[in-house]
Amino acid sequence: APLAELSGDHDFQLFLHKNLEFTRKIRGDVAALQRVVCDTFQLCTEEELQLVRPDPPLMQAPLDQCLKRGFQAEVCFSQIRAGLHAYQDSLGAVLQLLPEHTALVETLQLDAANLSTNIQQQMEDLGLDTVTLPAEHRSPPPAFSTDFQQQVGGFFILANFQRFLETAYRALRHLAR
Amino acid sequence: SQQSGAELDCASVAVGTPVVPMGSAVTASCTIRRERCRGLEDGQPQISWLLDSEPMAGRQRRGVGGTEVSELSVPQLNRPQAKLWCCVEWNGTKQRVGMAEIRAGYPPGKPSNLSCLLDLSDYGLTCRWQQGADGHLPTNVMLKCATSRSPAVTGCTPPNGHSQCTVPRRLLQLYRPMELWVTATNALGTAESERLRIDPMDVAKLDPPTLQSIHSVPPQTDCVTLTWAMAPRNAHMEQCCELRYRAAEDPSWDVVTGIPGHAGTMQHCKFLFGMLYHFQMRCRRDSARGYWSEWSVGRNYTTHEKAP
Amino acid sequence: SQQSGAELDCASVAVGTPVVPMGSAVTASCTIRRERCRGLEDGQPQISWLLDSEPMAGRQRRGVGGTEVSELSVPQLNRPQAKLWCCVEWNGTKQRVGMAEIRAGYPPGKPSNLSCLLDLSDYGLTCRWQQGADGHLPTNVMLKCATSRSPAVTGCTPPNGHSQCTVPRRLLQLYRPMELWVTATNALGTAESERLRIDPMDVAKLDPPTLQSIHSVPPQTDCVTLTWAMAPRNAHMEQCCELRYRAAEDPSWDVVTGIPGHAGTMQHCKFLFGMLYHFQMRCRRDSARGYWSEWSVGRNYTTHEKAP
Repeated sequence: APLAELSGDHDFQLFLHKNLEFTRKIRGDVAALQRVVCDTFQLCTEEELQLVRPDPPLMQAPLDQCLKRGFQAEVCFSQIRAGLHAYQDSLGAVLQLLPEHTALVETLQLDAANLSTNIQQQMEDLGLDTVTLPAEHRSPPPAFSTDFQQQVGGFFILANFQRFLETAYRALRHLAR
Repeated sequence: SQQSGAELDCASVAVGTPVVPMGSAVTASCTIRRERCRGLEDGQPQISWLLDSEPMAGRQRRGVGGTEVSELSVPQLNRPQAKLWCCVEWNGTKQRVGMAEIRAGYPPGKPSNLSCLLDLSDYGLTCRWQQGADGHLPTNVMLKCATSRSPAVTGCTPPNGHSQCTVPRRLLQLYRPMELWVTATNALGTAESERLRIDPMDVAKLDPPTLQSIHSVPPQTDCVTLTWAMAPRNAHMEQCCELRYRAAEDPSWDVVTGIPGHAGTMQHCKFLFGMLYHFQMRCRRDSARGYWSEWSVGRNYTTHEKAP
Repeated sequence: SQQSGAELDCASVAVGTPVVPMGSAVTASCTIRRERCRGLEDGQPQISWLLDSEPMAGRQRRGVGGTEVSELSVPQLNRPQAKLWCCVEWNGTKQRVGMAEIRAGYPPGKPSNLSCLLDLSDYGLTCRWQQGADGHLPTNVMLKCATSRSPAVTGCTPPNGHSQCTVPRRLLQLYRPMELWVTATNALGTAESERLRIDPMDVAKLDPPTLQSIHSVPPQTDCVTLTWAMAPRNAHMEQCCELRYRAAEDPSWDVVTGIPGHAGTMQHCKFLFGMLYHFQMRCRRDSARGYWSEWSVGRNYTTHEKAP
């Protein structure tokens, strides 16, 4: 749907306003977990880990459709939902890495699921095409052969998720009045 | 009628309906199988009844297969709970040979005043309500909740006798309207409260801000600048805040409303010179449906003396 | 040596022994497989080390199969826990490519002062002890218990950092001697406490008796008769009790010992006339190895005036 039409819709603006806040909350929780990984494993900046960056990258969650000028809300939202769905699964690796922070990681997974559902329901309200993502048979989190690999893997999952959320946030803000 | 004794027993008591509206009649029958009652073989058993400890007379007749049957009708059961004892005379004593529990009460009253609050420490949604009139019967009370699009109804069960319970985070959908209502069910019926339609985030209880600094601006005016920090746990939320202040001896507070939380600083004037003032601030979600946070920790400041 | 990196990684760090006595040397080696490190293909990698954040230099040499190896020796590890980072210079930055955790500490100290108490509410045996010197290493502490005849060793594990835990009733053998001891195990060794040999019932914590009546016997003498009831929960146990009394203003107590619990009554003399006295009683198992119950609820009594 052309952006012009959407941006005037009151419900859509309320949806954007609420889910911008929700995304800020999720980003805050991801940042908290990144601080835990830094404090616990001394893994703090990407610049120092270029040679051990997982290859292929752990997470395939492209948001290219949301970066285009005048992007299609429908396509961008679908990419955001697919990414949230994938991160829900890969956060399982962070669960194994940080057992004492299970509550916070599980909250993140719940929030990612809620945000995806909120976007899906809003798309349905707007009459946009939506895909119902499989809730039951989830893909298992990535596995690692050494503690160090697991720590680095956890570090990059959180770093990539934070970057993913920043892009998604900018896309939602672009649509908000 | 509800058979309330195994067929092989000495006696079995059957009650019309074990739970009746208060003051209604209760009918029951007691069937004696003489051959199953040890020591009762010969002669015709004299059947009598006890309502708890109150003797009652039934109409006795011969039943099928050599049994004796007594029919009892209690015109008005006026107590919530009673035991109907079937007795038989034996060796000059009244032997209790069968029993049935009967209850009387009312359908549950309608629960009301449902309100909910989201606790940001665990994102549990705690709801409270006022219980309806007591039905004097075992009553199942449940808080039910459903997200807008999914048919699944979940919720929570209050601990016995309490009128509140907490829906855990995993059953909530944040930032979308949900429906919540209370149901009370007993043997005589079900009652439902009004439905509350809220986004859990709109009823979040916020942590108070922290007043950081207060000083005059600039020294000659009657104005003061305050700075504050939002509570980390709700820093991602847009909030509107209120400032209250009062001179030390003055019992009443002045209140400044509509302060945008994220500004982090404000200026306010018309303060008296050389006066000690107490300051406190509180915030809530700018959707104005949520709860005010507690007042922040107080902070004092003495305005400067008037320049000569 | 303990391989701590998969063979397919850009780097793998191997440590002699990951846990050493405090102040001992630690040796490690880092093997770089250039082809596995994205973007490191050309030139010889410069390997360096970080002990947590402290730079350290290793001896670098060519390894088998085109790998580069750096050997590091930390002469004295004086901190309980550290991360050994293997780094490689790349594009003017120090890249972390491998890590191994190393620890230094002591064998666990010997736990001491083991004592146990049987709680009559659930017949759980709660034991407390004093932890030995801290070994600065992850330590597994367990209370072990064995009944005299059976080889099976059971017990309980204290919650993290606590020095007490409760052996549940189902693992106890009442009225028979059992052996209890504490073990502490870490990577550098194991320590065991002295063995406590007790019958759980001998260390039961009794409920206090209830003083029922106090009165003069007969009016002219300076004697008083007391009656009491044993606590229901330990009424089946033979107990010996103590009575203490003091005049209202007098801070110090007089104590009467060796009172047979089940007597239920006793007489005691040499009380002053017309004086208000406070009385309390406590009991313990007559095997005298158990714990005194709390003092009973106090009871007051004013002795009669001296006859004129």
